[in-house]
Amino acid sequence: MNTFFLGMALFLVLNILAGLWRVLKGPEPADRMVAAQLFGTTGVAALLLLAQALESPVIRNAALLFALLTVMAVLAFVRNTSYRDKHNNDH
Amino acid sequence: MTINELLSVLFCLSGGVFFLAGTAGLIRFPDTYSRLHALTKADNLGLGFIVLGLIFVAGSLPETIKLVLIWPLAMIGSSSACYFIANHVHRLTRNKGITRD
Amino acid sequence: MNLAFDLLVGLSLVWVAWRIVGSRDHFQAVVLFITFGLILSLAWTRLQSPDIAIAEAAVGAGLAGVLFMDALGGLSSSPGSPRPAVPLTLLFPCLILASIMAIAVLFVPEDFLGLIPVVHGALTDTSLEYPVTAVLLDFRAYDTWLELGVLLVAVLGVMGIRRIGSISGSRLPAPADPVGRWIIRILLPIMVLIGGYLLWLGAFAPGGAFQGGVVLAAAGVMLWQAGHPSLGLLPRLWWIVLLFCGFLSFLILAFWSLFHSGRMLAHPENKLWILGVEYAATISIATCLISLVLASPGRCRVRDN
Amino acid sequence: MNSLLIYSITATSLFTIGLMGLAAHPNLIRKIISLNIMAGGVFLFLISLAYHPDDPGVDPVPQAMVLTGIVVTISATAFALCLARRITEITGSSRLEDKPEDTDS
Repeated sequence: MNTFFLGMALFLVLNILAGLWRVLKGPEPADRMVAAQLFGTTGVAALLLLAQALESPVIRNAALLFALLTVMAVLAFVRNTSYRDKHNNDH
Repeated sequence: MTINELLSVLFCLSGGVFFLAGTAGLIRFPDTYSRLHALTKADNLGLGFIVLGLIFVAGSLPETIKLVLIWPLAMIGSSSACYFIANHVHRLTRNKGITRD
Repeated sequence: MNLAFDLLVGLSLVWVAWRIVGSRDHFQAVVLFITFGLILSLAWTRLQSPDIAIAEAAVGAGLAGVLFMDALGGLSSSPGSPRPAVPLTLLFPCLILASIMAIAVLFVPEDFLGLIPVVHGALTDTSLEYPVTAVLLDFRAYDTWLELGVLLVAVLGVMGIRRIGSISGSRLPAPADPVGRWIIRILLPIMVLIGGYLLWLGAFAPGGAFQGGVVLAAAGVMLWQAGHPSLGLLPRLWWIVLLFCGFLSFLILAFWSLFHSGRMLAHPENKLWILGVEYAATISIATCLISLVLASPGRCRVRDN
Repeated sequence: MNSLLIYSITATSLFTIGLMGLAAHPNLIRKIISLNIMAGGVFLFLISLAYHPDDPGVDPVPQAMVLTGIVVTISATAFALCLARRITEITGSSRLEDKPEDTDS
């Protein structure tokens, strides 16, 4: 049973690796950011599966934190790029 | 294998299918707006199914509550991130003078 | 299956690191670095170090992302260099170094137990039940004390570079739109709750001052991102008190135990002492990290020629 | 071939890759990211030595060291980024070139 959960976690890591193609290819920064946010969700699921597979329930706290915090990078990204655009338009 | 474990395996596998669909969408969809669907729909459903599957084997009640809490939080996070990114892309294209419906 | 998972995580860590170093686009490198933190926290989980996975989750996903994104916005966005990112003359010495270190790893004895027996033997002397917290706050209290000192030095350095005396006048980001305010209103109480929960958990399970402090810091930074001054609201004196309280509480503990038992930072008899120091350290860690993030954006006040 | 070996070799590779990036990139942000990768390698090495899959569990001393290390790394990163901003403000460029340009202005 634990092997099954570990296998599912491995499958999710493979998903993240496949999604990295979009980060590399990207054309716009926004596309890369979408991929990063998607990895956040996938990582939460992988951490939950690992918590079950390795029988250490405290890992769920880490998953909870990832679910809460991945949006912070997006907030910073949106704020800074829009600031830079405004700055460029001024000059 | 008990019925709980069987249900858990079933739900986790269907969650995996949705994650696979999300990754395929991220890679194959043509533009940023459509790629956001992969983020907000497919992956959140996948996470929901995996949480549902893990509830059957979670054991104690506090752990179950924590598991159930994670899903709506992740949904709030990714849906608002989707809104921010879409808003940002829309503003950028408008500033460049490109109209896109 | 364990071995397959380890191999996959190890290989993807190396590959992502290689892409971070090799990519031309700075933004791409930052996004890859956030992903790197995610995979690294999977590795911490696999190595049964939940403390580090929690800290990495808060630092890697929250604070580091914000810091690097801010830096990308602030520094000039010059396109990457046209020449190959890594010159070949550098590749060979690095390959030699890597192989030397990899060979050295092979000579680590299989039954190397490290300090496990010592720590578990001494655990009965302290009032804490969880070994990592006991090491941090009791056995190696000097480390934690000086670590708080390092944080203070970093804050003082940033203040010195920015030529500002407090964070109350620091530049606010543009107020977030209604959606941003709404999610922050929902997420913030939960983050503060989790920070406190981790702090409370530290006495007997993975958690403690560092994890709690980092989560509280992330909460403060998120509040600031919504256009609220967060810690900048505090009067300067209170801000200084919060910055220094962790360091000072260790100092007081050191002198108190020096007068009572003749040794600095000896085992305190009372659990209340340790808890007080832990809480003060948490507040200081959170305040220092928030100040570091809040003070960095914008231009310097004084420009010298 | 066991987990200890996999993770320690990964850690040494990460350290070397980070070192290479630190030396190769003229841009300051990239140098700081490379330093962070090096720190990740060091942490991974310490924890892979602390990990014992059998009964004694995980060594708490390296775990405590890495925990403090993560917090120190993020504060050092914030400080370094602040320095990088200052350098950009003074020299007008966020790159450290081999041949220093004329910065008379």
